[in-house]
Amino acid sequence: MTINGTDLQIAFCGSAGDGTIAVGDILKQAMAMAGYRVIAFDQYPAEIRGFGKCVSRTRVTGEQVYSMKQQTDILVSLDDSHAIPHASEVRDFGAVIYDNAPMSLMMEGEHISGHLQPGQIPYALPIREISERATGSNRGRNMVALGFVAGLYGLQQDVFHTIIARKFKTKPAAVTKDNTAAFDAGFDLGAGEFLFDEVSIGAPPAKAKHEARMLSGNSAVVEGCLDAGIEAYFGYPITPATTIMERLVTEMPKRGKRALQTEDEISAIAATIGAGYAGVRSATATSGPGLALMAEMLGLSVMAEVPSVIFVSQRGGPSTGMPTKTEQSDLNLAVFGGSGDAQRIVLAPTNVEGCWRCAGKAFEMAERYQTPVIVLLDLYLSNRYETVIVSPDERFEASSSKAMVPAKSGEKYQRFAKTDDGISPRAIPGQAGGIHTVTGLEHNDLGRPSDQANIHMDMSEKRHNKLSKAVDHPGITITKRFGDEGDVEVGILAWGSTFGESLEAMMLARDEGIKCAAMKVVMMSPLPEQPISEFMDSANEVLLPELNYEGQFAGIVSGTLGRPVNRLNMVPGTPMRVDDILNEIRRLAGREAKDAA
Amino acid sequence: MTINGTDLQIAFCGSAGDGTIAVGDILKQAMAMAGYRVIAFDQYPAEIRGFGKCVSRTRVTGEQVYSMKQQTDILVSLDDSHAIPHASEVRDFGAVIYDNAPMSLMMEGEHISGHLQPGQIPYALPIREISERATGSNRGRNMVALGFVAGLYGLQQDVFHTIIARKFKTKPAAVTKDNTAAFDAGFDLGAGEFLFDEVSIGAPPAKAKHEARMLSGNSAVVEGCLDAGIEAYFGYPITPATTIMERLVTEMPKRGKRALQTEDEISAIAATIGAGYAGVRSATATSGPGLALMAEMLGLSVMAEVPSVIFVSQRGGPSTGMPTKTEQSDLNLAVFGGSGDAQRIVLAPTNVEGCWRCAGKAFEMAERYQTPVIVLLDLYLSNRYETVIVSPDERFEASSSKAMVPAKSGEKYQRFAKTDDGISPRAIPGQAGGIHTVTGLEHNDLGRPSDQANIHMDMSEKRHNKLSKAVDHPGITITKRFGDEGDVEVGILAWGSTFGESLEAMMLARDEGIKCAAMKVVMMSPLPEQPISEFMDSANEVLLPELNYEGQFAGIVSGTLGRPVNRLNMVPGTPMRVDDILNEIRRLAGREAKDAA
Amino acid sequence: MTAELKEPVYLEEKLKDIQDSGRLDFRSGSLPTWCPGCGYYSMTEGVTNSLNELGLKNENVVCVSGIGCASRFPFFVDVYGFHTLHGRTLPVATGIKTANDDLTVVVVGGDGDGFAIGGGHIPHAAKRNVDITYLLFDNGIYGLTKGQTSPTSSMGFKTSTTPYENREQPLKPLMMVLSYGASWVGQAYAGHQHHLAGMIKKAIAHRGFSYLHILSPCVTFDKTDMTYQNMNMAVRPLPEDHDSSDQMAAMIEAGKTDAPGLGVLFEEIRPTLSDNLDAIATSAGADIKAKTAQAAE
Amino acid sequence: MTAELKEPVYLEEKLKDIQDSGRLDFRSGSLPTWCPGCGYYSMTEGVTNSLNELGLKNENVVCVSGIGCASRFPFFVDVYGFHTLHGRTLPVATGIKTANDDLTVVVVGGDGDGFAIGGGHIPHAAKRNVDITYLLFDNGIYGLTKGQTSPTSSMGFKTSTTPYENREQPLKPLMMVLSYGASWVGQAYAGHQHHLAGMIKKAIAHRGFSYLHILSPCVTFDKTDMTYQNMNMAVRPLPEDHDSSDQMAAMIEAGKTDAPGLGVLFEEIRPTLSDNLDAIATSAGADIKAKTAQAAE
Ligand SMILES: Cc1ncc(C[n+]2csc(CCOP(=O)(O)OP(=O)(O)O)c2C)c(N)n1
Ligand SMILES: Cc1ncc(C[n+]2csc(CCOP(=O)(O)OP(=O)(O)O)c2C)c(N)n1
Ligand code: SF4
Ligand code: SF4
Ligand SMILES: [Mg+2]
Ligand SMILES: [Mg+2]
Repeated sequence: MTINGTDLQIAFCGSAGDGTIAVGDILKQAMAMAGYRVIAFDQYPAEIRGFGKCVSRTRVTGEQVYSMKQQTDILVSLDDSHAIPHASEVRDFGAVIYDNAPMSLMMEGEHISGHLQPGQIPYALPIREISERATGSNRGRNMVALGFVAGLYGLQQDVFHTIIARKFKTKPAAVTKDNTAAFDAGFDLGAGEFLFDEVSIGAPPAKAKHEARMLSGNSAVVEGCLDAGIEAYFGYPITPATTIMERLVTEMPKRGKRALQTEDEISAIAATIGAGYAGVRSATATSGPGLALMAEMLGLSVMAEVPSVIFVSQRGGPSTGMPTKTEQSDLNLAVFGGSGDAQRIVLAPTNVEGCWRCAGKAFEMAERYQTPVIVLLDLYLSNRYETVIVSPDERFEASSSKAMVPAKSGEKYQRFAKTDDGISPRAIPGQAGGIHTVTGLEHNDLGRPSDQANIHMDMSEKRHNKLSKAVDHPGITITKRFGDEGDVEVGILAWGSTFGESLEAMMLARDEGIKCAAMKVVMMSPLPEQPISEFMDSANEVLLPELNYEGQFAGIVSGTLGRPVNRLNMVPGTPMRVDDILNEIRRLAGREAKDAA
Repeated sequence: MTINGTDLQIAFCGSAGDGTIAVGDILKQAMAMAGYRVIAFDQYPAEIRGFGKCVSRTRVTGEQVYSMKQQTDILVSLDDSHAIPHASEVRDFGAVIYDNAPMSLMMEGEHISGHLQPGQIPYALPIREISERATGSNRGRNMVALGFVAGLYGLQQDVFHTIIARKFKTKPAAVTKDNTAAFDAGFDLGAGEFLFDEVSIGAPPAKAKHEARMLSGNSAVVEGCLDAGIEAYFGYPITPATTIMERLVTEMPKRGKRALQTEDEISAIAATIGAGYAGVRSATATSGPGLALMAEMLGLSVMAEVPSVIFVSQRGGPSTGMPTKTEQSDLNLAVFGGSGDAQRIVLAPTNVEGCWRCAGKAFEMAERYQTPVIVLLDLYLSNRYETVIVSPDERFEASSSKAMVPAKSGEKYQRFAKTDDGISPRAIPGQAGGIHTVTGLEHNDLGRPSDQANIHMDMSEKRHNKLSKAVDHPGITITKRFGDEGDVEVGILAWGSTFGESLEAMMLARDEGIKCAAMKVVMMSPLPEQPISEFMDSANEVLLPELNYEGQFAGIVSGTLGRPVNRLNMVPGTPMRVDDILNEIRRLAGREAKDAA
Repeated sequence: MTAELKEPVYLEEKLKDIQDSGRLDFRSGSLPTWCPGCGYYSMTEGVTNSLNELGLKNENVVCVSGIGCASRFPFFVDVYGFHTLHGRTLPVATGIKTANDDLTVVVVGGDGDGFAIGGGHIPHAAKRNVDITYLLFDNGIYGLTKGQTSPTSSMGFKTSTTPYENREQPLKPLMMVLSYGASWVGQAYAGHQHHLAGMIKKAIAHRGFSYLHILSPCVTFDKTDMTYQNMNMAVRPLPEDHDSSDQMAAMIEAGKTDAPGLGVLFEEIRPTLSDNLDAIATSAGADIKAKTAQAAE
Repeated sequence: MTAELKEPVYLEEKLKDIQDSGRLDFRSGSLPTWCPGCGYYSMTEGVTNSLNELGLKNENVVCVSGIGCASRFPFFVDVYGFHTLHGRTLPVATGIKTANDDLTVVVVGGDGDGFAIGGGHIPHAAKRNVDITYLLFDNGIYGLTKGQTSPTSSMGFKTSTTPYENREQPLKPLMMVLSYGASWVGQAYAGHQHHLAGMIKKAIAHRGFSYLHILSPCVTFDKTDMTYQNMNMAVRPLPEDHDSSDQMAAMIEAGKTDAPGLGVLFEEIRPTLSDNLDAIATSAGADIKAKTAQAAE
């Protein structure tokens, strides 16, 4: 993908104890403050004990991008044994920075220096020594390395100082001092080194109109919830969704709102629905196994037409699967999980800003269409950081609930009445003149149980028809086409986090002269049939890449539209490689596939 | 549908207290004993209290049929208020039998006599009076009416005597005597009446080689379980599956087997999987809401490759829905319900014999392919009775488990090894040399947790590939084509109980000169792609009728094959009307639709 | 089967017939569908009277039911209602109460709903001291599904799922709920309607989680064990000197399931879930009082 | 990200390094992955020794775990194992026992696994008297998911999900399990390893449902509440005259959570689930003895 101006991807590798994640964090905060767009994805060890490998990757660009790059520009090793497997990711003329006198004794072959490719530029530095000199301890190694990178590439030293001070402001002053000293020592060293790299750092783009926030997908969900006025949250911890709850239980009470850890996922969704029935915006968050447990309750939310919002961050499945790996294999469960004809709204954001927007819109939609709304993230999206810029004028509707029309005296409230716009009037406990009972049984317009054929047929139609309006919901783009206009050789249909890599691959394919377009689909259910159909009409071949084995979205697209797509499926537990998509595009366009870099 | 020889459908209508169901029961038993094929479907009141309407319908034929007829030949009213709505179902020259002096005072218009169509033949009898004369009480009204039908149509009086005696053998002798007397009084009256009806009763077909059993779908499941050697059953009551458990807890202990009511559906499936892991054939049964609760556990059965068998009898949904109405709307849940790529086997029998066979085969398949197998019935199939004739030579495999190959000493047992036939060797607790741990986490060939990309990719492939072998499983027909061979105007693709009505409609369409074929699909997952594709290739238009709103099987067929089908969906809570299917066939074949009878 | 397509007959219409006949006298617009003589009938009277006497407004009361013969209760009273899923009343009620403290929430359910499928939720509703009232109708059987064994079925009882006899020791709900730390625990009997009505009122009046165990014969599916006849003989008032602030004394009484003691076994006042959530908001810096004042405007 | 594609490093290989280093001494082929100092380590020693002393064959033992830091225990011992789902150990174990009485089934799990998500199953395993041993490691926190509040977290405890402090009253597992009618109930402490090992042995030896509550500090996520330091001060042996056949005496001891009494709180012998299922088969006319004899052939 051709990015105007700056485009630099930096990876720190080490153990948790090395401060790998911390230093990556400072880098992204600083670059965001400097005005760049940042996207970053850290990988943590799966084990409880912190002896596992950490990788912190940050991509700094001049304009908004949708994914990490496949190749690394700068690799920093804080522990060679963890960095070696990543050496091959560094591009030609990319920098590899490592300690020339590592922490522990190592055998021949255990040094990263022996694993570099010709063309990669090694910077073997006395990192530990510099740290000891600057701070009296080796604990500043990570900061020395970060300073070196900043100095070498000419990044803004002052914003780093600001961010370091901010990060350690609750710690004793000496901590800030030592970290700054280590950073500066590294910076001086880097500034004096020769930069072989062809890439230059452009000035940050013109200051955006609105403040950039540095958010992970999960924290964007939290911001979306708060911005939409969430009143009640119920959740049960599960990787990779737990951090949503952890932030909400911290933030909501500050605003006088209520968040509660429940005894399991069934109670979490049940309480969410209970609160929704009582008229407040409520939500829960989980991952695939928890969503499986919620399937019965989702049906109640559908049948009783009570709003609920469910955030689901997908991880490797089936079953307990791979809790700390990413995957897109809970789509079928999200769309079809429930007994009976239990259609619901499913949104899948493609980037961090989308997480914010989908979160807020989920509350609007749940309320307006009186239905469960599932927002489907995945571990990659939940945990990756991006700079998010949203206009403060963009607000979510404070209430989108259909107003109550009190029953005439002596009459019963028609909670499930058929109306012109297909949506029944709600009533909330506490409102006089609106008394009614909702139920999981089929029921008539009053909410009274009925198993008459015509009532069940009409009500089924009502429940489905109202959802079809959601594809026109204001303020959210549910499909969007990128790339070449008109007829193309290959059209890529992509969803969720994989859209980012798809877009990147599409751009590269266009650079190679392939006529190519990509469509992101954000609303997975009900499927926006018309724009997808039109997109498919315009493409010679349609490619649908997704991180699952069965081709779940491909099945839904073909199942709904009755037409075939080319599937690209894999389940590595990591984001899809741009090269894999690119090769598939080439193949479909009749070009020769190339070896992956 | 043209049936050679006998084809008579008799409906009794009344309240539960009228003995409606009892007399229907005697009729079907007697006709089965006489050597006819019988298919029968009773409808009970939904309320606990027995004041609701009962309808007992029985179709008696010379050869195997797959559904009830849409039209009734003989309607017997034991309570006019309940019978009136069914009067229109009676065909020309069909008989309507009712009491000329009913039990309670009635208004003008409340008598069924006022609701008959020209052409229907009324038999207004002094039913109560005859009962009182024959037995001294009005409690024999149902038997008088039954006797009248038998006499009028010349049915075998002696088999009725045998069945009546059998039915009341645990009661005081006077009960049999009175019931027989009432029956005989009715019989004599009927034999003396003039039969306007054009239909004659053929002699029963040549005695079948093997004994006919009169079974409901649920009791056929039970027989299938017992015949397959079920060792452990765990269940939680839910309509319409409860009778499976009620029969198994009665029958299994007689054979020294163990059946247990658990605290909920999650424990039922968990215990089923536990018992499966411990090496015995185990099962559970539920309906849609219970299956929704089992979704997480199904994933464990998939991932840990532990066999489990789940019978699901569908009812109206979503949510609690319509517990006493039939529907086919849990297919998506059965096929897709679970997190991750959790493919499993789903079988859907189309008639009562199929319930028996699918039940037995489910155990074979679960064991052979080390997977959950869901057998999907619906209320209509669960509760309807049919004569089932199976050769006693037809046996289920006693064990189809892949044998263990003990680990060499000092080595670990490779429970999840890749093998030539794609299926790993099992080992059962208690077996020396087979020690291993199974887990819901992704794992390597030893069963040790792993989240390496290549392991997850290989294991996902293994779990899916092994299932594709199930389409060739011996002893079960997973798809079958009926009707015209070669290219046809309309091909009907049908599943579950709706296949019966589809076949009936297909036959009628052929009678009208439409080239037409129908395919029943019994294996819903993995989908038998090749035969379905070929069938679709041979049809100008493909029609897929199913009792759900969303077109769930249509979505799966299109989703898998990437091609469209014509959907016919409705959710009346009752079986699909043959006429509705027939009209759709006509429309697709370019003929004019006709009004439903 | 066109018959299924005819217009629905609403229960209201049927009710008129029956009310005119003078056979029944209920306060809501709908006809209870329980079997004649069922213990559940005592509920309608008891709840409606209590709500009335406590001076509550109809629209400020929510009745939550699960699945079982109690399911339809919300339809028989003129308050807001939520007929939820089998076993899930308490978490739904917790959600309602979390959303709006001002509502009075009454939960009704059976022994299976509560102690089989819903058994995991009771400890947590009790521990959190959610300010709701839980009326549990224990008939020792599954009524709605027509007579299977329940967690409180007695040993030796024959049902459709224990045709050879139930050999499992029944659970003791009162001991369980006491062990969970419920802040109000009482026992009543559907055969003693007047006492029951009083207990329902006390249970609703209690601020916190109140659990009322109601022994309630299923006249249709239990002809041998928990019949009115047997229960009339077995029940007794709690001893006069029973100290309802003493958890262990309550536990001892709760253990006497052969001679169930009717009355308030235990009561204590401690912060409710809402109190705690407000306290948390206050520690987080929110001005809860201001919020309440605003709401009152 | 080709790195993810490299060959797996089996734990066994790592173990060898460590065993050679002499730092650890475990009986199985795999390396426990608990944090150094975690209470869970006491389990490996206690269980393997007990199985050995009870003369059981490895292949006749099944270890069942749910999800939590206990999950991986089955991988660390040389017996059959089933690592099930969060909260579902007991029903899976019930299935295993129903299928094959001859197996010794040991269930391990945490306080969240047992009393939050799995809380509905314990009453029923206890009531049925399934002949299994349930070792519950109570650390008052969710360890595996990195430090959230659990049903036994103490009041005032700050965790990632109660950042302002936990205000819910903790559950009292021992009282609960006693109220369920468990036939063997004991308490031990991971800091008293020798006593714990003896208790594990007794629990396994008991015929019926045995519940052993093990107080087990989480050294990583709890630095303030259930620490070794605090627990060392709090625990005490049960009084010498404690009568373990007296359920109410046990209940009183179980209530003293500030000073947890270590030892056997309660034990009784009554028919197990399998005994009952056999009795049912016998009433149904099956010849169970013949079946057993046949199996023995
Ligand atoms: C998930 C689920 N499982 C099972 C059922 C079927 N079901 C409905 S009510 C009931 C038991 C009712 O027993 P109880 O709670 O004791 O209430 P009762 O009718 O005896 O008052 C069952 C098993 C259901 N509706 N949903
Ligand atoms: C259905 C489901 N929900 C949530 C989780 C996430 N989860 C795994 S372990 C755990 C809690 C562990 O706490 P505890 O049982 O106390 O065990 P500990 O780790 O403290 O020993 C949770 C919430 C899960 N794996 N599955
Ligand atoms: S079945 Fe039993 S509990 Fe249910 S309404 Fe009838 S008598 Fe009452
Ligand atoms: S997180 Fe806590 S419970 Fe888990 S292994 Fe570490 S110390 Fe033990
Ligand atoms: Mg009950
Ligand atoms: Mg814990």
